[in-house]
Parts: sequence; C-alpha cells; structure tokens
Amino acid sequence: MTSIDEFRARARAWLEQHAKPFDEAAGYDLEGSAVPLQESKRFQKALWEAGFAGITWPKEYGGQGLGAAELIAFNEEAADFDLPTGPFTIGLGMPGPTILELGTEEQRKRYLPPLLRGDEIWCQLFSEPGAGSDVASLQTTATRTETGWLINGQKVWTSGAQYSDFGTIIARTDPTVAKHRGITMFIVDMHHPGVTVRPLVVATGHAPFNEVFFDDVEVPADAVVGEVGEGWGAAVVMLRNERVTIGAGGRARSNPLGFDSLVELARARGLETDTAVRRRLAVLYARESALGAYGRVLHEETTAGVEIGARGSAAKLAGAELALWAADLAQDIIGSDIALGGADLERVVAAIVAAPGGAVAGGTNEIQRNIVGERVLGLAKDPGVDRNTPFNQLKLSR
Amino acid sequence: MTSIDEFRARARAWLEQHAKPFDEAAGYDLEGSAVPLQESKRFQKALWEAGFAGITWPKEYGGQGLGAAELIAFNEEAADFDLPTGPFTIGLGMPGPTILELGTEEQRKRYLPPLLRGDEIWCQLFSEPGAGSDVASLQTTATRTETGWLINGQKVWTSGAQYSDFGTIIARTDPTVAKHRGITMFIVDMHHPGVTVRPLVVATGHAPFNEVFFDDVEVPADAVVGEVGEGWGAAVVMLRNERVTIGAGGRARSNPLGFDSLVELARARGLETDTAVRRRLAVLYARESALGAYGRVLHEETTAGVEIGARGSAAKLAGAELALWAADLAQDIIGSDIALGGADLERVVAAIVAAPGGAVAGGTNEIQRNIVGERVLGLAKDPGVDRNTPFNQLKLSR
Amino acid sequence: MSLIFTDDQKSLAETVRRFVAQRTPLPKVREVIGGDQAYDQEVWSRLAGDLGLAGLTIPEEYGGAGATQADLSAALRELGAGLVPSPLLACVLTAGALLALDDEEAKREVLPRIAEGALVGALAVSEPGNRRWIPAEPETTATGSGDAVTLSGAKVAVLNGAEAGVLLVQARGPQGVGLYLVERSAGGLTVTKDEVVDPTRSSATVTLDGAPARLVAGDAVAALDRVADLANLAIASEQCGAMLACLTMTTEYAKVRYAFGQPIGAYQGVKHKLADMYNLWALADAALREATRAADEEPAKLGTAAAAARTLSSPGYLTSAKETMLLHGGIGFTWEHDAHFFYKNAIAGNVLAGDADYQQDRLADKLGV
Amino acid sequence: MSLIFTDDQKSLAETVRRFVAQRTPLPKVREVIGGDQAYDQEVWSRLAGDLGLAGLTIPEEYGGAGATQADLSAALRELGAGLVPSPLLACVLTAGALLALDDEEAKREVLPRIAEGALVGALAVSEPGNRRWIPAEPETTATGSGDAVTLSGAKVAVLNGAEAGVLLVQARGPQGVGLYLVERSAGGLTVTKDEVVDPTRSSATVTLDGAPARLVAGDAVAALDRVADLANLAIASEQCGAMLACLTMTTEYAKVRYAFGQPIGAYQGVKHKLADMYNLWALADAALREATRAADEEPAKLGTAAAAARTLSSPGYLTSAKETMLLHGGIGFTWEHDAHFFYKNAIAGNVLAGDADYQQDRLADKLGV
Repeated sequence: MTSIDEFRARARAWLEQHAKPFDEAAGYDLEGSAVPLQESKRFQKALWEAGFAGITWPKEYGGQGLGAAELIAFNEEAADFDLPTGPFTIGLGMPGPTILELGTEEQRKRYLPPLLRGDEIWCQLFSEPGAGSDVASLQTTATRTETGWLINGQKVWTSGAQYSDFGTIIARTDPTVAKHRGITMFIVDMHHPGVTVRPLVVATGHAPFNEVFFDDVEVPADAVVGEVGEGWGAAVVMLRNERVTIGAGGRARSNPLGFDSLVELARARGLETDTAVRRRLAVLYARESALGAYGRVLHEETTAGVEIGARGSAAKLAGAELALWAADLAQDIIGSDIALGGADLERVVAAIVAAPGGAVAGGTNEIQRNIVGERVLGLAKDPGVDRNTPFNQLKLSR
Repeated sequence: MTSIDEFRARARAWLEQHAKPFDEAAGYDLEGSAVPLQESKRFQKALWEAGFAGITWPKEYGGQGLGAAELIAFNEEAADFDLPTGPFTIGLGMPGPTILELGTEEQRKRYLPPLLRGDEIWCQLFSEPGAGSDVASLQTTATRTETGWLINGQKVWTSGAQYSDFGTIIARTDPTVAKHRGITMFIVDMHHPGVTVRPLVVATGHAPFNEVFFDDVEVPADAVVGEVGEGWGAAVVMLRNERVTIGAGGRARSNPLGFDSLVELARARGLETDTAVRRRLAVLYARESALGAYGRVLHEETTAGVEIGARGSAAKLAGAELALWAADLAQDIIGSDIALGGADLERVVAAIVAAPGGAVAGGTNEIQRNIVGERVLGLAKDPGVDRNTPFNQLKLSR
Repeated sequence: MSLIFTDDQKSLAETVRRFVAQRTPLPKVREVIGGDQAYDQEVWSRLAGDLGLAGLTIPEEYGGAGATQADLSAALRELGAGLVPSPLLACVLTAGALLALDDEEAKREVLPRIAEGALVGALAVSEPGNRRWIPAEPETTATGSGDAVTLSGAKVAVLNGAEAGVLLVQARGPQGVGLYLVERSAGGLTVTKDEVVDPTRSSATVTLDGAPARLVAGDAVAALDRVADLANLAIASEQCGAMLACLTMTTEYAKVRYAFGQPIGAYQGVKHKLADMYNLWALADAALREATRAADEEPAKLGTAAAAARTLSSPGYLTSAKETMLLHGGIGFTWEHDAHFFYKNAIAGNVLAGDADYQQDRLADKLGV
Repeated sequence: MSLIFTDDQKSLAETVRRFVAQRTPLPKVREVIGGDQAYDQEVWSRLAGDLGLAGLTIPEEYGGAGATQADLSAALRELGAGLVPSPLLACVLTAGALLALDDEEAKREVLPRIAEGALVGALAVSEPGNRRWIPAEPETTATGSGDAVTLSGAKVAVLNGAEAGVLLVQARGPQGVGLYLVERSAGGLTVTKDEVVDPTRSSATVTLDGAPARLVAGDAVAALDRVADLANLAIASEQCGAMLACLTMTTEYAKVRYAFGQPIGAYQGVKHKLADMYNLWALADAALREATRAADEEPAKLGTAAAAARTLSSPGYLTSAKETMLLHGGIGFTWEHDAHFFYKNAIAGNVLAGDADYQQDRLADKLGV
C-alpha cells in the first residue's frame, strides 16, 4: 500500500466514524443555516485534530505539510459525506490561501492556525453595488490615519458576513491613479462597531448573502495584505480560486436541476415514456457528465503541472448555461403545475427561480465569455476600455 | 370603385393576360438564369408600356407619377404571378431611386427611362473582399484625371454584373480624411474594357454572384452621383433599401425551408404524426407568420407616415435566424437521408447548405443586432470604433 | 382594419397606462401582493367601472361596450406591463364562454354584472393529474336534471376561483360535456386558495361534492374552443406588454450602468441580447396584432392566429424576463428589484391556460398538420 | 489511466498531424474529393500501413497493434481535423463487429487483411424506409444453411460500400438476426455509389439478390451494440478534431480580420460566439475522454459514456461549423474557403451511424430512463 492509499484509507475510516453519509433526500440548504455554527466549528476542529485540515498547508501554520495527491484523495473520499464545514469554505478557499501566499509571517502565524482549527470564520468583501462585473471600479475607500487606515463604503453579496470574525476587503487607497493600481487589500475585524451587516433578500425570498456597511472602521497599519496599491493582484488570485470553485460540480446529486432530480420529477409525472422528455433528459445527462469530466480534465492537468489558465471560466460559464437550460427542461416536465407551489416541487421551483442568480454569481456569463475569448483563445481585448484612466476621471454608474 | 381599385383591377387583368401564375412546384432558381435575358427585357418593356413600371416615379423620367397606394396594389396583385423581371430588381430598387434622389437632371434623363423600359440593366458595386460589414473601409480608388476619374480595385458579391450595362460604384477619392468622408459614388459603364467580371462560386456549388475587377477604368467627370466625397451618404440610402428588401418575406411559398415545404417533407417521411415534429412545425408556422405580420406592420406604418427607422434590420435579422432554425428542423425531419442527395431533397439540402450564406448577405447578424441596439433602442455605440481616423491611418484586414 | 392601432386604441392604451402609473405602479403592486388580497379592490373597481374594461368586449345588449378584441388587447398590454393584479382575465374568459353558448337567460343574468365589475366569474376546467388545460373527457360529473343538477369532482388552477362570485364549471353530464354555473355560496363547494409562484395571479383548487349547479345551454366544446382562443389573445396581450416593459427597463439600465468606463449597452454582449429581446417582442407583437385583426375581421383565422401569437409570446416573455434578470447582474436577483416579479409572472404565464405543448399541439391541429 | 493524453498518445497524434499536414492538407483533400475516387489510395496505404491505423485496436493475434481506444481516438481527432477521406471508420466498425462475435475462422481470415490495410470492410445495416441506423428487425433475409446461404434485400448508407472488399451484412436468418460476410465479388450483389452531401465520405446503396454469404457465428445483437459504441467513439473523435479545427480557423481569422478599425475578435459579438464554440468543443472533448477511458478501463460504462460524448459532439460540431461560416462572413460562404466542407461534413456526420433521435433514445435506454 502506498502512502497515498494509506492516507486515503485513514481518511475514509475517520469520515465513516465522524461524518454523516451524504443524504440525497435532504437536498440543499439555501440559507446555509441547517447546521448550528457551533457544530461546524466543533467538526472543523475535529477534522484538524485528525490531520485532515490544511492538508497542503505548511506545518508551521497549522497545516499538514502534505501534497496535492493527499488533498485529492481526501476530497474524493469526502464527496460521499455531508461535512458541516460550510462556514469555513470561503476562509479556507480564498482569504486563507491569499494570506499564505502574500501575507506577512506575523499574519500567517496569527490567522491561519485558528482558521484551520475552526476557531475563526472568514468572509471576503469585494463586490460593491456600483461595481459588479467591473470589480476594480470599487468605491470603498481606505484613508491613512496616524496608526493605520480608516475604511468607509459598502460591500455586497457577502456570504457568511453575519457570523464571520474576519474578512479580507479591498478598498481604494489612491483615487488619482488608474483603477487597478489604487487598490489595497486589508484584513478587517468584522466585530468592529463601524461594521454593519444586513441580510440581502433575493428573488427566492431567502437571504443567502449580506450587504456590509463600513462606517469609519479603523484597521491597523499591519492589516495590509501584500503591498499598499497592490490589492488588485491579490484579488485576482482570490477571484480565480472562486471561479474554479463555483465552476466545478458536474453531477452533484443534491442539485434539484440535476439529472437524477429531473428523472425523478419526470417519473412522478408519468413522463418517463414521453419520447421528447426522455431525449432531453439524455442530453441533460450528457451535458452534466461532460461538465464533470471537464472539471476532472482540468484537475488532472493541474496535477500534471499543465497551466489551466483561465479555463475555470469556461467551466463556470458551462455550469451557468446548463443550469438555465435544465431550468427550462424542469419547467416543461412540471407543466401547468409550475404555477402552484406544490410541496414536492418546492426545491425545484426555488432552483428555477434562482437559476439566473446562479449564472450571475461569481461573474456574469458575458464576463466569463470575455475571459475565455481573451485569455484562453487569445482574442483582442474589448476596444476602448479604461485600463489607464485615473480612477477619479472614470465614468461610473449613475 | 375608387381609382385605386380601378388601378388594381387593371393590373390584375394585365397580369392575368401577360404573366405566368406563380408555380409553387418550380421552386427557386439559385443562379437566376432560368429565364433568358431577352425575355426579361421584353417583359419589362411590356410592363412599362402597360403603365406598371416606375409607378411612383415622375413622368418626366419615364415613370407613371402615381402614389404609394398604387404601388402597393400592384405589388399585392403581382405576388400571385411569376414575373421574369429578376435582372431589373437591383436597378429599380437601388441605383434607380438613388439617381432619382441625388442624380443630376442629365443623369435622370439619360439613365432612368431606359431602365424602366427594360433597355439597360444595372448592378451595384459596394462590397470588397477586405470590407465586408465595414463597407466604408473600402479600398477601391478613384483618382482624378484631366477629364474625369480612373477607377482601380476589386468589388465582390455583385449580383448580375455579368449582364449589367451600368453599375453604381463607390470608391475612395480622398484617403487623407476619415473613411466615411473620402468616398464618392460613380456611374460606371460595365462594358468598359478595364472591367472584368468573374463568377463567384459559393458553398452550394452555384455562382449567384460575381467578383468584379477594375483596372484603370475611366469615367467622365459627370459620372459622379451626388457630390464628390459624399458617396457614403448615397450608399447608406441604398443599403437601407437593400435591407428592407432582403428582410421582407414571411411565408414565401417557394421557400424550401418554409412551413409548407417542411410540412410536405414531414408527410413524405411519415412524420406528420410525430408529436415533437408537429410541435416544431407549429412553432415554424408561428415564427414565419409573425415575420410576415411584422413586415406588414412596418409597411402600414410607412404608409401612415410613421418612420420605421432601422427596424428593417430587425426584420432582416429575424429572417436570417428563422432560416437557420428552419434548416435545423429540416435536417431533423430528413434524418439520416440528409447525407444522401436524393432528388426529392435536392432543393431542401441546397437551402440548408445556403442558410448561413443567406444570414450573412446584406449584413451579418452581428451588424443587424448592432443597428437594432443602437438605432432602434438607442444604446451607446461600440466603444473605440474609428469614425474619425483618417483612412490612410486605419487598421485594415491583413 | 389594420395592424396598427387606431386613434381610439391609442387613446385607450394611454388612459390605462396613466391609470397604472398613478394608481397601481410597481411599488404599489408590491404592497398588494405582499398582503392577503389577490388584488386591490379599489383598483379593480376603477378598471372595471371607470375604465370599462370588465365589459369592454361584452355586447351592449348585455351591458358591455361592444368593443373589439383589438381594443381589449390594447388595454391588456398596459396591465401586463404593470403586472397589475386583477380578475380581468378570469372575467374575460367566463364572459367569453357564456357569449359562445346559447343560454339567453344565463347571459342576461351574469353578463351585465360582470360588465359593471360587480361580479367576478371564474372558469373551472383543469383537473388534477391531467396535463391538458381543458380536459377532453372531464372526470367531474353532473347528475340530476332541471333544477336538481349537482356537480361532483375536483378542479385545479382555477384563476381567481377564490375571488369569484360564480364559477363556470366543465363537467360530464347525462348529455355529454357541458358547462355549468355554480354560485360561490353553493353547498358542497370548497374553494382553497393555492400557494402560487407568481404572486400577481390568484388561483384556487375547487372541490365539488354534490354542489348545486345549472347547465348552461349550448355547445360546450365549441364554447371552450372559443375560450381557448380568447385566452390566447388575452394572455399574449399581457405578455407583449410585459415583454416591452422588460425590454424598456433593461435598455434603460444598459444606458446608465457603467462597467469598464462604458455604459454596458455599448458592449455587444449586452447590446446584441437586447436586440434579440427586441425581436422577441416585435415578432410576438406583430403576431398578436394579426390575431386581434383576425378576431375582429376574419374569425375563421382566429384560432390559428391566436395560437401562433401565444406560441411566440409565452416563451418569448420567459426568455425576456430571464435576460432581464441576467443583464441586470446581481441587482436583478435581489428582492428589491422588480425583475424577479416579471420572471415569476413569465414562468407561470408560460403554462397559464395551457402549457407550451398544449399550445403547440393545438396550433398544429388548427393548421391541419 | 487518466483523462489526459499519455506521452505515447501525444506522439501518435503528432505523427498523424504531421502526416496530414504534409501529405493530405486541405488543398490536397479538395483535389481528391473533386475526382472520381473516394479517397487517395496512397494516403490510405500510408495511414493503414506506415502509421498502422487500420489495425491499431485489432489485437496482436489478428495482426493488429492491440492499442487502446484512447490511442485510436487520438489519431482520429487529427484525421477529423483535416477532413481526411479514408475508409478507416468503415474498417474500425467492421473489425469491431467481428471481434465482438465468436467466429475464430472469420476473424483469422478477415482481420489481418484489414489490419494491414489490404482489405476494406464495410458494415451494411441500415435499410430503406427505416429511420433507425441498425434496424431491430431487418427485412434483408438469409436463406439456406451451411455453405449455401444467400442474402436478399437492400441496404442503404453503407459507408465505403463501394470501396469495400468484404461486406458485413445484418440479415434475418432461420435462427434470427445475424451478421453475414459477403465478398465484393459475390453474384447477386449490386453496389451503387451514392450522391452525397459530404464529399469527404463515400457511401453506397447495396442490393442483394440471392448473394452468397457466410454467417458469422456469435451474438449479432450484442456485436451490433458494441459497434454502435465504437461508432460513437470514432465519430465523436473525428468531430472533436474537426470542431477544434473550426475553432482554431475562426479564432485566427478573428485576429487578422479588421472591421471598424479593430480585429473582429475584439467585439463581443464575435468574441462571445468563439467562447461558446470553445465550450462546445471543451465539453464534447471531455466527454470523449471519459468515454475512451471507460472503453479501456470500465467497459460497463462505455455505452453510456460513448453515447453521451456523441450526443454532444454531433450537434456541437454542427453548430461550430455553422458559426465558422457565419463568423467568416461572405468569405466563409465561398467555394474557395474550406468552411463549407466542414459544414457539410458536420451535416452528414450528425446523422452518421444514427441521427440525433437515435443517439438520444439509445442514451436514455442505457441510462435506464
């Protein structure tokens, strides 16, 4: 048995003992609140104690110091379980790796171990009401004080802000230079009294995100991540991670617009023998499994040292288009009952209503197509965009 | 009986005596060569003698001096007949009206009557290999001589060039000003020895267009249509007429990708009871008849004095999209036999192969969408386009 | 009659548009649909009475205005554009069914009250477990005869069933399929308001357990076919109005929202989608004009033309509403923004009075394919 | 085995790519398909012999290389990208059918000759008037027994039927549906080359009028199901190659063609269509990788995975080829440009060895829907 196989076996054994098997019937939780926060923290701590948190992170920051192979092995085993680690997903996927890469030694030592141990929860604060696709046109400001910086402005679409201890925020520190150049990334204490978190209700009636207001929020000088004025580079790294995370997926068994769910829906309505419905279900399977395979191809290439570049955007785009397509199919399967919110339809109908939102989250389809066109295919950039105009001379949304 | 009704009755009677009823089975003629040229000329002359050519054109130029109502009445009656006037369509629809509007009195007197009488055939020479959608970036030059101008360059997609007596050509007369400003329109004698016409074979294997080469072709000073340097304005008028002509249509009975044709195709293959095929045929009918109704709405608005503006582009776009959609449906109806060129399929298969070409002719879908977006909806123009750069500093296709 | 609006139609449309803007703009609609009522009673009184919409196409002899389908269509476009909750559609269908039947007494009794806005009528045809809007063979049965007829069965998706004073119920009686009037107060009648996806429409599940009813004389099958045409006209009208509202809203946003230093409408990615939305609207609109023209002028073509209009308007609106959300980006996904109300209205409207399969099958039937 | 190419596969692909570029680039293909021959005999000899493609997946014991389906797929992508006319697909299907049967003698007789490129095999299954690629109940009949079997009937769309030395014909015999070998020289066999839309493929109509034949022992139904999987793998491979060729060609054009002072690829109207083409290719390609992985490693999943790959590759290629014509503008519609050859190849490829309905029905069957 290789050390990888051994690691995998150990992970499997631990998960079988400590985690719930994946429950297909339970479905997914639009507000992410099914598990109490304390339970998530407890589980994350146990995971860390067992040696399965921060698998590839260095030991000196609380990680396990292992390789990508171990991480993949663990993730593959974990796919069969329902881990209550939702509140840590962002911290471990975005601020964590960024601090690991760009943070000071002090920041790494201070913030990474409590994150891995489940003691502190993180969020990320990028999007603003006036800066959606064009994140770099953000208007939140950070102005220098004697001891550090004063942050003012508004962020939006912040998942988990309501229970986060810290956040990584990007703010404008120099409005006189081109928009990408005047941005700095900070670590901000979400418990500061100048921070106000308001739930953001979306089309489904749920509030899976927040608006976050910053009113004279002081941060110390050593809260800067990376260099002053270099916040955009840090943000790009984080956004790329986000797109890969969102774009992955494929045949998620809990997806109400997935193949398994829609087959069940068709059967419940006696449409499993309808030729046209069967054919569309076949196409759904093909698209869904291809998306899964595409994710695995990118994964294998990464492992093999091939740069996947911006191809994560292609996966994100494909996933968004598939969800919208599946939402149409679901509607046609349901037929006239779609107008009525029958109990058996609740999850599917909510997913249909949410599908356009899902396509927008993490960058609109138009932005993803631009990224694929320019960075994967090498096409020319859009004419006339304002990369070099000083921010304070830019045209912004009214 | 009103004078319109009387005119209509007279037209009907004449057509019934002189023209062939429309033959659905005969279908359409990809090369436009089914009728001998002399027969077309003879018919056009008879039409003129009977008072049905140039219905709205002034009498002093050979027209009938009547109104739009008479023209509409004639066209409605003529729709039931197969008039062999194809070679005159361009001259009467594009160069003719332009000369009427912008030409000198001498030009009108010289050129319009022989056109109406069927003595002289016209073509238009706009597109160039390097200037497709961006017609104004044309590179054909007209340089001044002592007595007039010398034209050099290449035009493409010229219908009827092989049998035309005259053409309206746009050429660059000043490369030092912005591209739209340095263009002049000329009347050119297609029998000049410096003019070479080559048939242009397209994807279907037919040659419905030509390439036309100009090698030191002299035209006199009075060949200019409108003013020197004002050729673009004249061209815009012509192109707008072209788009309306191409965009009209709706349920053309002779269209191999039309509802009637595809219903027949489905019946021949025993698919008239296939639920999915029936539904798609119903959608085809709906789209096709809506396009016809949209054309009638634009027509009625024009008659009522409402400016239809650039909405002809919307119709052109819709027609192109419908043809591509119908081509997909036709392929699915035909099934595996599509690979074989069976005799009963020849027209349909040719139309499927030609569908993308049809979408491009008269301006790509992208160009039409830009026109609808900017001129109908009032959206901002594309950023960074080169309206003011001198032509000789422009970036052109390599 | 032509395909473009007459001056009277323009003026009616303008009146309705002004009324909607003043009395029931979208913020007001939000309040109403957030409450207990299916619609604002006062708004409905004004629409029905002052503006005369409830009786617009009811002949003068029954208290209506005897106007054309094209007139009604012009008004419905404006109500659709404003997502105005009202029982107008239910009343139009109920009155349309009665007018297509041959029961003078029933007409004289019911139509004038509908026309003045005093009575809401609802059509109860769909049944549980049957995907067809109008079942060919309803399982609801009528027994007895004369004054002692009773109905038993269940009807679903009854538009404004909970607000109706009278129901027109399709049932199978001794003489075949018929339409029966049932008073809201009838014993054995249970009406339960549905939870719905689109809060601007109210729908109910109706059970009949020996409910007293009265057979309306006439050819029920022909009357219901007429009703299907009228439903297509009315729904296509509302949807064309709503599509134009989505197009206008999104076009305006594309002019004022900047990204990368340009209004987003300058980018072809947005511009071309808006051009496609324009075409979805323009073609559905043209098909609808042809359908109302046929209704008023060439009734033999109404069935085909109305089905064709609806075959375009429903999916066209669904696409337009979805694009409205997508092109607004994150903002379009918030509850605060109106886009999701249009999207939900489009989702429900896509299956209202027959889903896409139903419409396409019916159009193919009418075309003789 | 993984989803990404091994070094051997990369090297094989590179070898084929170089061969195509040197010996049969598109201008050469134009010449060939403009002539009388279905393919360039010398090119085929080199492909079959020197490059070993004819016997690539035939086991070594029958004279082949015993390579994997993933290897073959890597080579076929390159041939698809170059629209190279050859009887390779026909040979792969014929050999695949024989390998799935249990007739050692037939295998020993036919497979080595196919493997060395000396014999072209063709599979004759489709019948006139039947939309299914492989009829469940063929009307072609086999009569007699032992050495005196004869076939009568008609087969259509027989890929490389006119170039084949041996035909493998599906027919109904006394013991049910079987596969029968018929020599090209057999009496009573008439092979007529079809007029085709896609000049890069040759197809024929075959009539059998008491043609002598030999039953190949084994389960014909199972063998033909295997053949359908192999056809999906092979065609999806060619199509993924061709899609990438279309994408590359159009991307290059979008970089050098200027309109309004910008390369057309700078406009989102073009850029976003190319991004969509990229995704059509990337997803079909990923599905194909999964299918070849299954073929070589997890045969129970092959049927589903191959059908899924084909379900994406055929319509994806058709869309890509159509967009290639559209995005090239007028130039893409000229005979001089290669775009129309890809488009015609995509049109014909979309129905090759089963049209979209056939593929989707089969995938649904395999998924147990």
